[in-house]
Amino acid sequence: METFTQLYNGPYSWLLYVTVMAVGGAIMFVWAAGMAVIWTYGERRIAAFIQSRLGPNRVGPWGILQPIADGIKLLAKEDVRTKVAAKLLYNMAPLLVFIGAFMPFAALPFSERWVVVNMDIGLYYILAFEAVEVIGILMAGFAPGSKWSLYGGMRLAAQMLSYEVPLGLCVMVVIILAGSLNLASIVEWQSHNAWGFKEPWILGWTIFRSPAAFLAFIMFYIGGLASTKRAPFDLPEAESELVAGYHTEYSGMRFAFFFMAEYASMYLICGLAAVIFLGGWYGPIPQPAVPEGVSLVRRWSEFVAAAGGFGSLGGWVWGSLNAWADPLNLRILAHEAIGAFNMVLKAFSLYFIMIWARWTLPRIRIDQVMHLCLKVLLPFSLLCVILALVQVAVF
Amino acid sequence: MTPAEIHSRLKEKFPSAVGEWQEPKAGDPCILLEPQELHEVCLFLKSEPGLEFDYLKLITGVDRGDKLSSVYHLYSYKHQHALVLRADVERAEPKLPSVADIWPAADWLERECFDMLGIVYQGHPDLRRILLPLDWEGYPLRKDYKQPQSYHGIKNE
Amino acid sequence: MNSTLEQPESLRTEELLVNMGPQHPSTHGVLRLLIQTDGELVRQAWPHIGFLHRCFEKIAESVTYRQVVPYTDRLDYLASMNNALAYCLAVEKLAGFEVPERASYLRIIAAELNRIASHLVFFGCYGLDMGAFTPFLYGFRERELILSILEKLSGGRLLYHYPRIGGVARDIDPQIAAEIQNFIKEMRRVWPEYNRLLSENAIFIKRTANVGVITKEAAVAYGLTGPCLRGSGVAYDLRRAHPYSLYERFDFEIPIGQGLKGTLGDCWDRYWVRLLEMLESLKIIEQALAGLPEGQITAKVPPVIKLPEGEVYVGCENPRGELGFYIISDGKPQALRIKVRAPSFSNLSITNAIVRDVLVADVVAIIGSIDIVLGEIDR
Amino acid sequence: MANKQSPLRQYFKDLWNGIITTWQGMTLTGWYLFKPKVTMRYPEEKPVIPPSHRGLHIYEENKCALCLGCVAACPVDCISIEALGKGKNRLILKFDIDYSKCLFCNLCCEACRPACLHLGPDYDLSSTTREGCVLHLARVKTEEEIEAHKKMLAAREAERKAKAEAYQKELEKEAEKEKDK
Repeated sequence: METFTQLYNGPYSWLLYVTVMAVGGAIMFVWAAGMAVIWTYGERRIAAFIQSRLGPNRVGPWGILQPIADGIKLLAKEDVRTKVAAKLLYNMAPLLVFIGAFMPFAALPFSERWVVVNMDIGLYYILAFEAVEVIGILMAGFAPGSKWSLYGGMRLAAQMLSYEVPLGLCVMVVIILAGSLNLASIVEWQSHNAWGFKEPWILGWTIFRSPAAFLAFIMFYIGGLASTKRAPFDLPEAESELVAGYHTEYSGMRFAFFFMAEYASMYLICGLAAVIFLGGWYGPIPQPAVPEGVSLVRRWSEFVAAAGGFGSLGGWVWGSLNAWADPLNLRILAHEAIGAFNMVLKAFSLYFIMIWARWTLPRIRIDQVMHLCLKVLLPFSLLCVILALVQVAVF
Repeated sequence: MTPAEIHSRLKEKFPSAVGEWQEPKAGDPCILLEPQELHEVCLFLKSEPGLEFDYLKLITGVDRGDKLSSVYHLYSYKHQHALVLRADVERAEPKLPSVADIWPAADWLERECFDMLGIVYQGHPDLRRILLPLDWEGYPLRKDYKQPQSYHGIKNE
Repeated sequence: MNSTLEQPESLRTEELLVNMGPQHPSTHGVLRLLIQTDGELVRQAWPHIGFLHRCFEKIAESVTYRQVVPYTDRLDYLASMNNALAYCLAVEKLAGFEVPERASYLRIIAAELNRIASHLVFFGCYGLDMGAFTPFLYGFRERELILSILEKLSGGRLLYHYPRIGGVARDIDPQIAAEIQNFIKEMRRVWPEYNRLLSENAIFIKRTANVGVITKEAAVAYGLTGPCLRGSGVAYDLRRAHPYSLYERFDFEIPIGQGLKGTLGDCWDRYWVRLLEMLESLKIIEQALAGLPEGQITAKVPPVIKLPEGEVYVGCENPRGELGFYIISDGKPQALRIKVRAPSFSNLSITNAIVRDVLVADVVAIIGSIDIVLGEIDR
Repeated sequence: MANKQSPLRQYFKDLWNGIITTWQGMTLTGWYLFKPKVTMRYPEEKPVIPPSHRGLHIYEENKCALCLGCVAACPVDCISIEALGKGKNRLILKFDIDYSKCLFCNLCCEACRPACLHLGPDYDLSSTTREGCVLHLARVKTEEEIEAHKKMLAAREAERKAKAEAYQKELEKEAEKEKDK
């Protein structure tokens, strides 16, 4: 286990640490916000194609600039606030929701080395921050003083909190099987020794390792749909019942925050499912092998140190150039890039299915949502946990 | 049963309330009723075996100049026959017994007649305006109705 | 619970009065529903109507009989053909005009096409009410075919003004007939897809079956007609019970609710009756096209229509139920009174009786299944 | 119906139904994902307007007999006509249709005996002002034209009057002659 502080023990270690963290954070922020940009366009296009129409095709070639136009529109929109709104809560709610959706990205990896913080309790951290969103949305439901918002908020609180339980139990199955809360080690576990193979390719994925995990994956996905408020569980913002649910009274950028948060947390659920059930960056495209325990940043810093250290410009430039020319570095880069591609491919496939389902299925009623959670998902996920325990104990 | 047969049967039962049979020159025949006994007649029509008018199609208020009339279109699913009743009331005091307790369908239909012509159906559970705003003045479908010049500051033209 | 625990005074629960509409996504226009809710439970709902009142009946007293026809198009704007047909039949009955057979056949073709179009809108909107967006677009995709056929036939896409007093406005040509045949084929192909997508969907059934049950007795008592009545199991269709405009010549069935997925008279039954009716309408159109007689398309009608003194009521089976026109004439070129029996008006009046102790989502399901058009409720 | 089965069986049946019908729906929408689309890119591709379409009016001024049949037939009084003279000697100064009122019902065109008014294929009707909704279908006449027409009318009127007077005089003369006799 390595952290960035151990990377370089020179006088500039803190600088390196801060820089790397800031760059990583910025990349993840852009990625999280980019989800809304990519997938509003994607969703509208997919929805249109499903519905035998063309979808956005005006702004830019094939309409790909549509999300940017939407963003500008939202920025330019008047910020309307109801008279009776509780100001502090009203203003805070979108931010809190966005924070709740964005923070977990810190622990969500692209690939083995491309992760902002590789936490030992990554899984726990992600699930915990998912729950922060609930508070924000409850505030959003309560603050504007609109009855429809209140309904949306209350529905969401009931729905998200109850679905946390089966969601957690499904994750528990993976934890039991893999024996770790660390996302990297869960993927590591998936890439070795399954069904008698040393390199099992996709057979090593959690869902293929145990029937319990397969079932848990499906239930995790359904629970994920519910906790990201996606159809058929989009009751908190059911437009035909509650107008727009908890964000009825929000406009402009405040609404955009909710919007981005929704799309970001969808990626979160899909990404998490991809990591813990579908092998993360491992497979289907095989990665070139690299030795254990090497790190791009460390190797780069070694190259810089060899070329004159961080104190001199020559060290920076020559070191970086030498690092680029090094075959092992390129190999690691390819390894990471292919891993990231695998990861994003899986997450986006799951994302696509979410959208596909949304444009197919009718909405479930609130009591049926609870029925599904408490009477279907909960017992079955408990069953999965027991099965997983038996599997671990016996085999 | 034809309307004429129904009329004779009604006449037998309610000699004072039911008007004389008139063969129409064109269109549908219509049975004239005394407004006071309208409720009893309707109850009879609904419950009497052989008649059983269970479906109230329509209640129409008509301004005939000197009198306002309320016209009832009835139908029986069982016997597949229809009937038109008409009760005329004085313009000055347009009061009629409500039939909303016999046919729940009459609830809204009577409210509409009240709204448009000002016929008051006594015994109606909730006689309010239905199409127009509650504070509207006058009854628009009366022939002597004058269009207001403005409504809450919204000018006409 | 411990009875000694006192509730603090500041803590209290109350029932919420919520305005659903007039601007609400699922009130199909400008219906305002005042709902009294206890949490997610709706205790009662009071419909408030009149936001779209256009004084049709007052206007009809001041224009000539011929000029009323375009106004009738605007009553139930999803089924203009059927409205105008009902009105023309009423005038013709009182005046004693003989409509040529060809005109009657053309009217039936147009009216049945319009019925399918109207039911397609219902299908789509009901899917939308239930949260499924795609059926809406699929329904409108097929409706578009009908609209383009009717546009070729009558010149309008929504408000046709096609049936006229004494006949119809335009004759059909072979190209339109071929297009109608194509449409029938296409409709028969996509109809099972609708079921695959929505009717048989488990979520949809869960949402609609056993919800908003209207018993036979209640349906009759509140004067419900059309699919709402047939959904409750009463096999009453004016086209069969009192055939008008040569409907007696056609062979078709009257689908009624059977409680297939839940209770008799629930939302799913009403929905299913409408879907089956589309197939029956296709049958009628096929037969009408096959047996279309030659001849005139309009009767000899004087330039100024004066009806004899008297009154007439003619009811027609509209997509939404019995649309009746009650015309009282005093011999002048204008009517003394034209009263519309709007099917949606009576159908909606049952709302308060069936929306009791249901969930908010069910209110949407129930209102949607009644399939109201505010244009004819408010007139 | 549902009561006949045991709750457990019903539970699993519901579950199974849910999975199967969801699968059915998803395959259908998935299939349509790759099918050709039905909508068109409107301003680039325009729909074919059938000849029967009832759009904006087409008015043939030279054919108009000024019979005012259209005005009488219109249910909403959206046509307003102003003209100098009558019959053959008319000069139509104004033929306005208020499209904020027009129903596109075709009654005016049917009432038009010389068949000079039609509903054409133009469907682009938008306007941002009330005034913009009123279309002036008659050719705009110049001042001179109006003056000339007025003069012409006056001349004709004078001619007619002169003729009438002459006729009257003749009548009187004849009457006098008869008296004389």
